[in-house]
Amino acid sequence: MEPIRIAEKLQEQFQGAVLGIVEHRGQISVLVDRDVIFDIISFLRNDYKMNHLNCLCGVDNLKRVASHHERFEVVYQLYSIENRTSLRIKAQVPESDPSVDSITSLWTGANWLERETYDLVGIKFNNHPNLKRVLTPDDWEGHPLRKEYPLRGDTEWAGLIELKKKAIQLQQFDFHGAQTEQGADSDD
Amino acid sequence: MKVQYKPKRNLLETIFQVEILQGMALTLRKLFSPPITRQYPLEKPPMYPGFRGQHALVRDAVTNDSKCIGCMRCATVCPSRCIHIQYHDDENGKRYVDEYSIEALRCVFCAYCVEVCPVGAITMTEVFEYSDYDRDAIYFNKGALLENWDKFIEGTGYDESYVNPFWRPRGVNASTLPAAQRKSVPADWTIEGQFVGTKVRQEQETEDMAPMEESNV
Amino acid sequence: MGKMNNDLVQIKDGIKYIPGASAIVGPLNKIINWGRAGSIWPATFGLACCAIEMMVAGAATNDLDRFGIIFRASPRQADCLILAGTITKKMAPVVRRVYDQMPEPRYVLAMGSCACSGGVFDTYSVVQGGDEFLPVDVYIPGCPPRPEALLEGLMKLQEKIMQEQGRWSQFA
Amino acid sequence: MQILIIILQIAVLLAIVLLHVAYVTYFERKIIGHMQVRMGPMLVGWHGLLQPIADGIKSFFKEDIIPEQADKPLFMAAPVICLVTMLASLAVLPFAKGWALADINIGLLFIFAMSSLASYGVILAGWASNSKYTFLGGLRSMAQVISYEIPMGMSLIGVMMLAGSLNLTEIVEAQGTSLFSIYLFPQIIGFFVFFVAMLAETNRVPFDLPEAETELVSGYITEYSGMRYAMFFMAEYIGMMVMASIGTVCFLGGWNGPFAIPFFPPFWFILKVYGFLFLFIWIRATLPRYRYDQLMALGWKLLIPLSLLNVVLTGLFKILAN
Amino acid sequence: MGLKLNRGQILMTETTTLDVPVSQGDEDKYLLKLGPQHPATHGVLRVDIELDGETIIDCDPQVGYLHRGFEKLAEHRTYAQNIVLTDRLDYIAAMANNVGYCEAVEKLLAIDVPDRAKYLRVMVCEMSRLTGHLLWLATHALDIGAMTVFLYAFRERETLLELFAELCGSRLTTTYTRLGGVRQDVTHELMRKLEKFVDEFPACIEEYETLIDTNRIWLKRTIGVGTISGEKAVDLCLTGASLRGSGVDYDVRKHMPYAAYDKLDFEIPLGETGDTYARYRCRMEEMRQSNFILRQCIEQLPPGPIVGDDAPDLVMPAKPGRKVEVDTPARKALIKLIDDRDVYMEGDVYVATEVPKGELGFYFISDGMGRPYRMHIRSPSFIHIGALATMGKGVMVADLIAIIGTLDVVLGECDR
Repeated sequence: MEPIRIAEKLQEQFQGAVLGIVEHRGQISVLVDRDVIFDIISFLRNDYKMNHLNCLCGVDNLKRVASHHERFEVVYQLYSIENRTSLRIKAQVPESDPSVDSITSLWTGANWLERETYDLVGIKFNNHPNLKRVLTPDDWEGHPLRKEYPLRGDTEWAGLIELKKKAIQLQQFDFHGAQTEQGADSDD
Repeated sequence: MKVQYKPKRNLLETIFQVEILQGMALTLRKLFSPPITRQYPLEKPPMYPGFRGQHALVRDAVTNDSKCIGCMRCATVCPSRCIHIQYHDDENGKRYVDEYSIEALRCVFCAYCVEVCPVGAITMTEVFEYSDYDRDAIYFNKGALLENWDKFIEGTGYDESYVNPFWRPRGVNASTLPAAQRKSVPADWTIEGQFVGTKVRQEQETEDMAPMEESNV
Repeated sequence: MGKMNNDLVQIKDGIKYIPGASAIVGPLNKIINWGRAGSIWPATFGLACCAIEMMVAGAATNDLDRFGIIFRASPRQADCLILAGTITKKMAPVVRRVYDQMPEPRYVLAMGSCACSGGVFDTYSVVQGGDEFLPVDVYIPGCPPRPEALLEGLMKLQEKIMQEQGRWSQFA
Repeated sequence: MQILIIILQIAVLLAIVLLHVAYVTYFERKIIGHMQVRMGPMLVGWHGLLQPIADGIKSFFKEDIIPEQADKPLFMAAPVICLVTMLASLAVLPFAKGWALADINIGLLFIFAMSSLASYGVILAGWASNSKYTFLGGLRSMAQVISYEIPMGMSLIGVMMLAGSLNLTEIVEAQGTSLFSIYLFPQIIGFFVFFVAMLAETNRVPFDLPEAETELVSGYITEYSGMRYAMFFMAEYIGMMVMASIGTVCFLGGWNGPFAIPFFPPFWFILKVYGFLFLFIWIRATLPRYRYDQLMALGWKLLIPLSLLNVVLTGLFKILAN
Repeated sequence: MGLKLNRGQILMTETTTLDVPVSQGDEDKYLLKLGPQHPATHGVLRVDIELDGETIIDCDPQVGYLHRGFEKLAEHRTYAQNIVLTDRLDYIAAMANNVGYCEAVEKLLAIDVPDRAKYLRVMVCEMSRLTGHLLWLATHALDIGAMTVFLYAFRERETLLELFAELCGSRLTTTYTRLGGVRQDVTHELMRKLEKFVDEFPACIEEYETLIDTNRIWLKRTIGVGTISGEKAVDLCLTGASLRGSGVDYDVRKHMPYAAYDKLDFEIPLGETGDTYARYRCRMEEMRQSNFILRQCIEQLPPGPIVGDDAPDLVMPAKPGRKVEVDTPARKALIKLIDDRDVYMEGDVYVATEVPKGELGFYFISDGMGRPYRMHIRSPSFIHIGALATMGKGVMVADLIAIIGTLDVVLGECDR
């Protein structure tokens, strides 16, 4: 079945929740409300055999919020291995409460993708079994893929500051470090 | 397509460990075959034109200086932002490059700078052995980059006519390139002399032959 | 350490010797340095892309074993740490710990742009150069360096070891 | 005077064996290198001949780290136990007729005792280092040694039955009457079991689980550095040589040359030992590694029944022959 | 004198064991943190495992030790500059990443690629598939203890890498593709060498198989280890040979053909049992298929240009087909131009390609500027390591090592 038919079917099925259908370079994306995201995806999975989750990621729309609905977006790229059709679902997530329902009960593999989205974009997933940071250290501050986050980070990670301190402290036990220190001693 | 498994071994093969003995025969054979090792400090690896090694500024035979015109294209395209250029314009609008430095320890060796240079001023040489105890020694300023070029020419026997494939990409129409980059190149670098698939070539030849035969008739 | 200093005479910065002992110490020094230079065992520690070229350097074509270099899995038995790849901030404490676990004398090679200076990854999560928290002995440029370049760096390290004076950690 | 001579003999034996050990590591690197189409040590000395010496010097002058949490006395004792037991078992090996430091009647048993003791060193090393990898390595080693001592001992029972003695010299001499004057052919099952158990006993591939590099970093020696590590290393290689010597003595006719060719007897002995060592190295270059439970299953379910079968067959053979 | 003592003390306060400090848990359980410095973790993966004897009760992989901020960095670089970054993504098969990236950007920006470039892309893709699979075979065999396979596999890999060096000047980080084509044409000599390699390679595969294929130890270590059913594999979002080993027929080259794959003839090997051995067989077959594709490329490479006419310039993200002024004054102005100019259409695409590890997808959002607004990389390794938590439960330590090997992960791509 053509992806556009599926999108239309979705619009029929979830009236009001589908906010728009966009086509770019032949790929169909459906903008939906975040409240029904779990229902929509399980509907697609069960009724249209969209059994392969290609991609799940979060997007920060800060710089193009005018043309879009909400600050954040969660993008689900689905594919049906049997029917060879793909469809993109974009859940709109407001800035005030950045959270959507987790789909880990549909795909075990979505677990880590959701964790990554939480880590880098800061969108929370309800009912997620183990929602913690995955790529950055546990005590990292901020969510790097948000648009206001600078490329080099705004604050230095505490662990690195501590490490540099330790490196200076340990320098005296190093061969070259120890020698310079000895030199300093013998001068006295 | 289902993958094929080798047949299961039978009892006799199990007892006499045939498959293990086969493996051991292979390693024993290799014991007496010549090693493929290249004895590095004595034998250098083969190098090909266009290896992305140490950076160099081509020394212009006429001015004895670099060819750089300070257009900033290389500094702009550099993904790791490791090229720094200082220049000044005189009253006539002519530009003088005062300093051209490459932080080679930050470079990613993509050769984009070579590719975009309109005058063929910067190049990547085939030198790759320049490790050092000191970080500052691998920060090349203009003098060092020109010296790199001298050393490269001296060591490899290339001369001014050295053509880096990134200046003059193989298989690209020469007319689309800036004038400085239209150097003479080996035949198979041009579109006319390029490699064509063996079957495609045969087909072409038979097509070429066919009309001729007809005309003969 | 303090008491030892009285017996030592400093020739120039970093080089000292015990007066009258040079007849024994000199040749011994040479022998020790020769032994060390001839059997540098790096820790098996790959960080990123350069680790692949490091593996190639150990494989048949370049064969690090020719130099007496074999990879040891445990840092306790290693002499040399090859920083082969990008050091991220999350990884940096681990790298330092591996270095701390190595016995003296130990050497550090920074292989490739990322380990030397952060390379193209001038981002929030990458340490801009291994020398921010480790004493790097040899810098090998390249992204990644050819395996031969790594060999050349190791030969540079051997030269450096041969020039050392009195680095006898067992008795220091 | 007697004591002085013995001390001199010990010194000569140790010097020779340690030199051999050093060069066995060199041959291993060279042979494996060439099997893997590379070269092995080349640049330290002519064709890398000084490589073991460089390694030794380096290890000796390396810093000796004792982890703070380690059990210090045991941590320091473990490598010594390994090395000393292995060296002690050298004493009973007959390199030629009458060329044994101690020609005792229970030679075989003594070697078994010593090789079991050496595994205490391994276990202590694993435990005393107070690290997870070493602990796992020590445990694996313990289980492995216990399960493989049995088939190893049983596989040699056949030899003992045929020779009627535990004395190594007598075992060699008893082989004179056998086919090709070696016990390999009458004891082929025993030899197979012995060979597999020998690999396991010396922690060689495919049974190198206690120090499996890709699983347990370096197993029980993970925390050892410098000279202590070198001691384990030497102990391992002396262990290999001792095991190879037992194989030579019990199955290959010791110092006797083939077809009774008269020649300097220790030459044949050493040649046969090196044959075994080459086999060790060859197998290391070829085979993957067993998993822990598979190793146990192989030992208990295959080797022990096989060795029992061997004992029964040998007994029948003896009765029929008489 | 004091050197030894002092250093020991400082070490003690930091860590008690070789590894990351360990919390005190149950007495029966034994917590082991494999990595990040561990010979079998293929880089900097850390796996926290809870042991009961040698059996793993709980397995929790930890990644991020190579998180370099790719996606953030890509938003600050132009489309052309990002090709350089993709080299460092899956550094074992950089060519395949280059191709994947360029296919995605070309779809996003509607740039045409000439036929010859498409064939060249397929060719380098398959070459890099071979390098990827050879490295997988080498490390997988080394993990299981067969060290010689490692060196034999690297021997052939070296030939391929030298071919890469001849083609584009670098062995590993190739930066070979360009938006709208490829950077360099092949030479006659290169193709001769490649043809020789293609002729000889099947014999080399035979050689590896002699060593391990029917070896009883190898069979014992791989058959029945890390078994996953087809359904479970889809549930875990596995792709590549890890999925096909379980019998699910999904290969992006067939399902969504890109470059010239629709014109070439090849088959997708499928396993049945879904265990480590099936995946091993799948990858070995894939190598044969890749070799076959390479031969077809040599035969069918069409003549023509290697870069399309509307390929954008490297420096300026100009409108397709627009001529670029060479002597634009200064860099600042250039950068401003790049930022300001409204050159491309807004929109988003997701394009997947088949790399040696599995399905590599690029999700792009363009807001019309010269740089991607958002680039998300669907990296197969990340998802495979996620699956390790499920697959690693209830097996033995040695099996976990085998499973990490069979999933074929590379941390550069996983952590990005």
